[in-house]
Amino acid sequence: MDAAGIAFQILQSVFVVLAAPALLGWVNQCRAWLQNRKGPGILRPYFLLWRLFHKEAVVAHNASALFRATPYVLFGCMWLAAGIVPVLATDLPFAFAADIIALVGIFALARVFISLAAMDIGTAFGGIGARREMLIGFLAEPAMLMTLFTAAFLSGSTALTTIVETLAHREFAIHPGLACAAVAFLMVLLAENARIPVDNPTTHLELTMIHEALILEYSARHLALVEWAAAIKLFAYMTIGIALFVPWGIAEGSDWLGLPLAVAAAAAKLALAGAGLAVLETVSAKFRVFRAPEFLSTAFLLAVLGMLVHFLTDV
Amino acid sequence: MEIVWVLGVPLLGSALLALLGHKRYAPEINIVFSLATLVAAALLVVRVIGSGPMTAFDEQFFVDPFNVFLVALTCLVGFTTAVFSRPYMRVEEEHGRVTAVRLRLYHGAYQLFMFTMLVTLLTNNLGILWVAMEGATLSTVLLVSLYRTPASIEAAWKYFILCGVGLAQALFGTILIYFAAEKVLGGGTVSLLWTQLYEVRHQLEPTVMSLAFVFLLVGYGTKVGLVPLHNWLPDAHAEGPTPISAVLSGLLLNVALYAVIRSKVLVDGALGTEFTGQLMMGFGLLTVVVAALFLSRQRDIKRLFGYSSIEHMGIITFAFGMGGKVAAYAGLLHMTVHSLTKSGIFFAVGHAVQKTGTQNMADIRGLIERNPTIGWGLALGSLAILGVPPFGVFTSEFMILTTAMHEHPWATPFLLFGLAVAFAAIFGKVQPMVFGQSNARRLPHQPALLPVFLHLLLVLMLGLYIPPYLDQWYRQAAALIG
Amino acid sequence: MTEQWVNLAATILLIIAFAMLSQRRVLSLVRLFAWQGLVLSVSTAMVAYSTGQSHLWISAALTLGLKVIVLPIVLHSLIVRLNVRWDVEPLINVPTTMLAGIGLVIFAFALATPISQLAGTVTRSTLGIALASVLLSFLMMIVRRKAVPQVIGFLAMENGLFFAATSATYGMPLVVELGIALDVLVGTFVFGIFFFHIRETFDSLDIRHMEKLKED
Amino acid sequence: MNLASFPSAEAAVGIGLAWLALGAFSLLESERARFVARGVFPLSALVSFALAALALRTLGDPADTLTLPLGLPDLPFHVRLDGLSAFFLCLLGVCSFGITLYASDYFRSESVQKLRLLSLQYHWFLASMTFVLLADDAYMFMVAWEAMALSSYFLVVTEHRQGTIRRAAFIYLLIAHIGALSILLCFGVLHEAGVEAYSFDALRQAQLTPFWASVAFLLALVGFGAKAGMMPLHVWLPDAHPAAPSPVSALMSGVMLKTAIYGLVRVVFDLIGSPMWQWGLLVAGMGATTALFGILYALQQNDLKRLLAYSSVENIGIILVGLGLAMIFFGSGHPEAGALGLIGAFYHCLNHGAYKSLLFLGAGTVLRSTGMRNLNEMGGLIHRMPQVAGYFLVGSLAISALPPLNGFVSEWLMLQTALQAGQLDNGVLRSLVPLLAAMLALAAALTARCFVKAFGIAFLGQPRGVVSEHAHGHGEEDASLFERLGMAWLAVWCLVLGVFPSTVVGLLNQVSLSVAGAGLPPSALEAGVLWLVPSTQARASYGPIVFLLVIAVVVLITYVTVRVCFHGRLRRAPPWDCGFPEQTARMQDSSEGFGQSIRVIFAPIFRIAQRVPNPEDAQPKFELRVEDKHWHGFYLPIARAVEYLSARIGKLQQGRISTYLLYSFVTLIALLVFVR
Repeated sequence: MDAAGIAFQILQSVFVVLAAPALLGWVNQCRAWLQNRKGPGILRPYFLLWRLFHKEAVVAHNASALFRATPYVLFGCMWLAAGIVPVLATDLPFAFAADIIALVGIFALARVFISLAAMDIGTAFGGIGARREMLIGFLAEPAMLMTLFTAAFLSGSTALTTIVETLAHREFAIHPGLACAAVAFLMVLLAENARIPVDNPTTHLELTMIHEALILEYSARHLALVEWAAAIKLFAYMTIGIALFVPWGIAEGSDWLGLPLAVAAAAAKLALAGAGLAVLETVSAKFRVFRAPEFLSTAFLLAVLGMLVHFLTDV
Repeated sequence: MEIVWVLGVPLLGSALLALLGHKRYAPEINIVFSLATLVAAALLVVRVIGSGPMTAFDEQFFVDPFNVFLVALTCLVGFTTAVFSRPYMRVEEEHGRVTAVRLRLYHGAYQLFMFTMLVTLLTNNLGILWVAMEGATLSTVLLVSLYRTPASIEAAWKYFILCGVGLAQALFGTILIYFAAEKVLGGGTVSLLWTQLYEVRHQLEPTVMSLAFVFLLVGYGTKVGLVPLHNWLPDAHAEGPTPISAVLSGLLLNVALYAVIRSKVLVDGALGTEFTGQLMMGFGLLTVVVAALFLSRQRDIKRLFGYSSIEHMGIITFAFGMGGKVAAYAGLLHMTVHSLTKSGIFFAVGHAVQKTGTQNMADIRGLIERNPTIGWGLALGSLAILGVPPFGVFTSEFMILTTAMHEHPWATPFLLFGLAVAFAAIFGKVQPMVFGQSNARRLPHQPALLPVFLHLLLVLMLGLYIPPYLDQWYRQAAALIG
Repeated sequence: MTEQWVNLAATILLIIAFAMLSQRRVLSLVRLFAWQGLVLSVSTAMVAYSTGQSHLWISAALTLGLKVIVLPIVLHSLIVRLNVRWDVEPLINVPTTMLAGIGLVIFAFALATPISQLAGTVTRSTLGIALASVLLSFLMMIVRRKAVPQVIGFLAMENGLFFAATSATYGMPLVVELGIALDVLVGTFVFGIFFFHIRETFDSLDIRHMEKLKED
Repeated sequence: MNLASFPSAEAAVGIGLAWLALGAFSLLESERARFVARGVFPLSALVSFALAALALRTLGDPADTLTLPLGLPDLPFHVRLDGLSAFFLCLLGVCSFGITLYASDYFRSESVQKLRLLSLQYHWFLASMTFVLLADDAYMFMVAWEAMALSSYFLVVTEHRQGTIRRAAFIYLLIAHIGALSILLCFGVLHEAGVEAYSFDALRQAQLTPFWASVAFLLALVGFGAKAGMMPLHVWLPDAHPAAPSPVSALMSGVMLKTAIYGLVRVVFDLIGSPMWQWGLLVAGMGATTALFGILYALQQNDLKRLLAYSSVENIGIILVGLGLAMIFFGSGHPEAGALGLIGAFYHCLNHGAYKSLLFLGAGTVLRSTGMRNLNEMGGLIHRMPQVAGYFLVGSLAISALPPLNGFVSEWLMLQTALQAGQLDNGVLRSLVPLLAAMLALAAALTARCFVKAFGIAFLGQPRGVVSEHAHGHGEEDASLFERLGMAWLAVWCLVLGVFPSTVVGLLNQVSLSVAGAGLPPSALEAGVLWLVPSTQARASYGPIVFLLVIAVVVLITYVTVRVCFHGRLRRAPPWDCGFPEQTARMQDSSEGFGQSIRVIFAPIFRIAQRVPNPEDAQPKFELRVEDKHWHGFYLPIARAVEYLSARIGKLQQGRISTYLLYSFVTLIALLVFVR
């Protein structure tokens, strides 16, 4: 761990946190375009956050400390997650603190906190939201883990940086195991980030919403942090996907010269992924809530299959 | 000399109590005589420990480690039962279940029973052994029907007929042994002396001896309570007075088994095969399994523990059947702890029944609330008899099971089944009696719980520590049998 | 010479055993029992005479006193006092019982033959008969449904055993014989007491009244 | 003090005796309940502390043995304190310290009579667990083992007036006893001959064919599995653990179950010596099923303590998966990976001890203070008892395997073990092992859901029911001082075990070395205190300290930034009602509701009796009963078969004397025929 490494680490973390809302904006913009709307612009999320931070927070009478602490915890978790996923470079000293398993753990921690916070007020919707969120979570989490395991088996390591390095140096070949895993990962990504077809990020219809039900009681700065964390989460997921399945172009080591190229590559890949997400969301319709487990168990199955296929083909 | 005391005291007591048994102080006399017998037995034990096996009266009586420990056990349980019976029978008298005249019979026969059992244990003559065993039946049969209820008369009748017929078979077996011995030792008394027979056991005719063993096993086995010869046992235990149930279970069965084992040693010598062992293992396993299955159907508390005795006799028979030093040691130990525990349980049961006025287990509830000592006695006693450590029953079951696993693994599933079913059956019935809402009442006489806890304490001790002299006894006896 | 007489006695014993098995009347049973005792006593005396075993004389006298005189009288008076003279229907009909009895005799003979070869006594061939009469008495106890015949069966079984002892071994040692006799005597008295108790409690000596203690 | 000559075995035995003495002492004290609660229990806590310290100190030392002047004639009680015992003793000491402190407050309002007995049984329970862990011969082990079952049985049946509790206790003791018999037979297989040969040293020497070794293993698995709560032998656990007073539930779940794990490890790795991978597969498979079923059932529970008990079943499953993985790897010749699995299993034992005790204690205070154990009556307790809520939250997060708390570490270690599957040569194994990892992950995610339910419904939201007037609390609503101390101790352990895993793993590595003769590769141990590394840092590492620091710093920065750059204004208002103003507390999601989706997805494994009211019902009432299928599918058929058999056998004894004579006659004839 050297100074350059730490500098890189901090740089990347800050970059991710700052860039995350832009990605969200980009996805929304793409979606608007696809739906023949004008779209609010990429920077809209920043504006929203800014406005929320300025508002006066309104909290229910019986909210406990947990309720108020959760947005910060959430934000911290996501920041950490963003800090350990190799986006720009693979030499990240913090990455040793958390491998893929810990990464899944971080997401789980965030999920548990937001679910608890949702139940804190004691309204009917909070409870429903928490229960649905945990329903998604209990299947998405292992599916995610299995996806990552396929990569881990491939590279013989669970450290993301090592995985990425190994995969980036690999000859390009269609890897059936990895392909399964990629599909599974995509499904998990959709579910975990409250995207269509599992959830609709723009709805407030009580019977179908998940994410929005969870955060119904939040306002102002709390809401801002939660939303920002959600944006980072989406960003992190996308970068994980990129790192696992299309790792090429990332800067290895603390390579300052490679940095601009890495930034460019990352931006391009993210833009593409965001657009893809928008397309996906446009062409598909939302499932009913109780179909979500089927969707996710398919993901889980695919991930496990991917792992098994890996063992059958890569002896 | 001590033998005279051991045998004379109860005989004298019997005669005296036959005259004075109805008096107010008869229970105390009973206790005194039992205590005196115990003291005499203790002296005998000291003597045997000091100078080894001995014979007396022209070899008619014989003391070795095997029977002396049973004598000590018999006298001890006889004494504690006498202590227990004092308040118990007083309460029965006050409830009008027995009259003073019958108490005379009770006390006289009690001492007579002790006498016959001690004769059975101490005699060297297989013929006398048979006579004394029959005497033990005769002296207890009228005790079983002491209450003169239809059920008790039926039980006593069955006891009498079944054991009588059984013992007739044993007599035929004894005749056959005599027949075989006659050719080796010549006729006369000498041919029935166990010590003499033991010396020449290898020369005895195998065909006759194996036939003899069948008759003896069926005969004495009836008294032991081996399935399917056991049918008298639960009835007699349930319908007689509780002190009698205690001595039947605790002592009589042991003594009958003692007779079987004495014969087994001779027959083994003659045959030189594992025939007797296999027979006993088979009977033992059958007994354990069937008794366990019977256990789960019981409603009467004393019947329940009667069946439990059958089950334990099965275990002991199996142990002796396996043979070998460890198994025989375990069998002897099991005899000891079973008779201590089971008689202790019957004491507790006796008080519980008096307190609640019923033997039906469904009507006995929550002893621990109103009568903590009885409740704890019953609970701990049942756990002990079920082979839960640290009580001594576990010690012997430990040795028996591990030896069985090592030498006869095929038998262990049966044992396991028997023990598990017995546990479920007994504890499932005892627990609601001990715990829960109470329905017991107060009694005019303080229960004598000292015997219960004395027995449990002894059994607990045997589970954790076997004193060296006792160990020596067991070892010598096991060497003799195994 | 003695051997033939003893064999004759044995045969009579076997016939008596069969007769008891088939006899329906209680008093006749008691009479048969007395006859059985007499034959036993006579055969014991013959053995005693031929072998010179002095204690067998005592045995013979004991048998005569106890089993020919005392027990039949006691039984007779009990029957009279309890007024249970009526006929006894066995549980299984007589022909079946007889067939089973014949089977038992064959079995007993088969069992006893190898042992008889070993015996050095003049009476050895009777061991099979002794065993057969023991088993026949056993069978009789099984098929009787009244208390008194059952007890007579029990006593007859004792007789069979006694005969086995004499025939196979020239009798057990005297001490043992005395002890056995004492037991039989006391046993009979106890039975007597029981008859009264049963009668008092159940108004009958039918042992079918005593089938209450069972698993249900 | 000279390390080598320190009589550690003597000291450990002394600690066991001290507990026995404390128990006996409280029986003597018949007057002042307060004295027992305030005097005996804190003393006992000190004893626990001493035990923990002693065990920790001797963890790496060579085995210390001792022979006691008790036991069978040729087999005096052998005592041995080696790495494995020391580790589990440490677990016992650590957990019981907190629990006993807690108990001294929890029990103090009991009547003297009850408290005396409770204290006796409680301390004898502790002592018997100590002796189980110290025993070095089959006999002492069995005695201590059953004494443990017995003392805990009496503790369970404390509230004996309730029929359900009596039934629970009975089934508990029955299964414990059958399990003990199975263990006994396992020793029977292992021992050679003679009484002397029951010492563990002799059992180690036994030369067994693979068949008999497998028999021994299976018997041990059944025996210890029954105690640990392995499916399908777990049925007693969810009934018995909640029935006991809460500190006892904590001890049983937190510590007693681990003695079964100890036993299994002792027999498989130490006495039998060389595990076969097939056994490992069986154990891991049973473990994975147990874990999954356990947590799925836990999710369906409404009784908080019952939920915790089912969760214990799940955790035992996870530990078994770890053990199974270890056996697979040891059995196929990869001791380093095997050691990792073993360490993971041990770590999970420790973790479960800490957080499950904590959770039971939290549930205990709720029960004591409000009289409630049904989740559907609770709600909003965080306002009434913030302290308990805080501790319960720590426990919930820890058990949900969330970083940076301890549950995550062991989960991580086991997943890392599963990831070593690539080393295996056997193709089937190689694809099965990752499946185990998948099951583990699924179980962990379900646990999170389960504890969100437990914590959320109990502590958050609004009160659902009326607080019982008869709650046997003593005035204080929240946890009292000693209760707090006890819970704080355990909570601190949850954190410490989570944050300093490499130190713990270093210690556990010594345990693994002592019991299985293999440890982690040196590269794993050189990584330093910051990093937890299973083999090399390039392969995998986890740095909870960094992790925690980063999150803390980020949260702090965010908080400060938000406050400095913007403002901290806050307004309290009624919750948003979505335009429907008549919301009541009953409209909150219920416990059943939270389990609903799981119930639907996994419907086949539950036995569900549900009554949904008609629209026309005047008094609509929703009823739902979810039962364990094992009871109906496994135990009842056995019970019925036994009943049927015994009914058949019962016909033998139909009261007629002629028949009895016939039996005797037939027996005689049959034997005579047989002899000929």
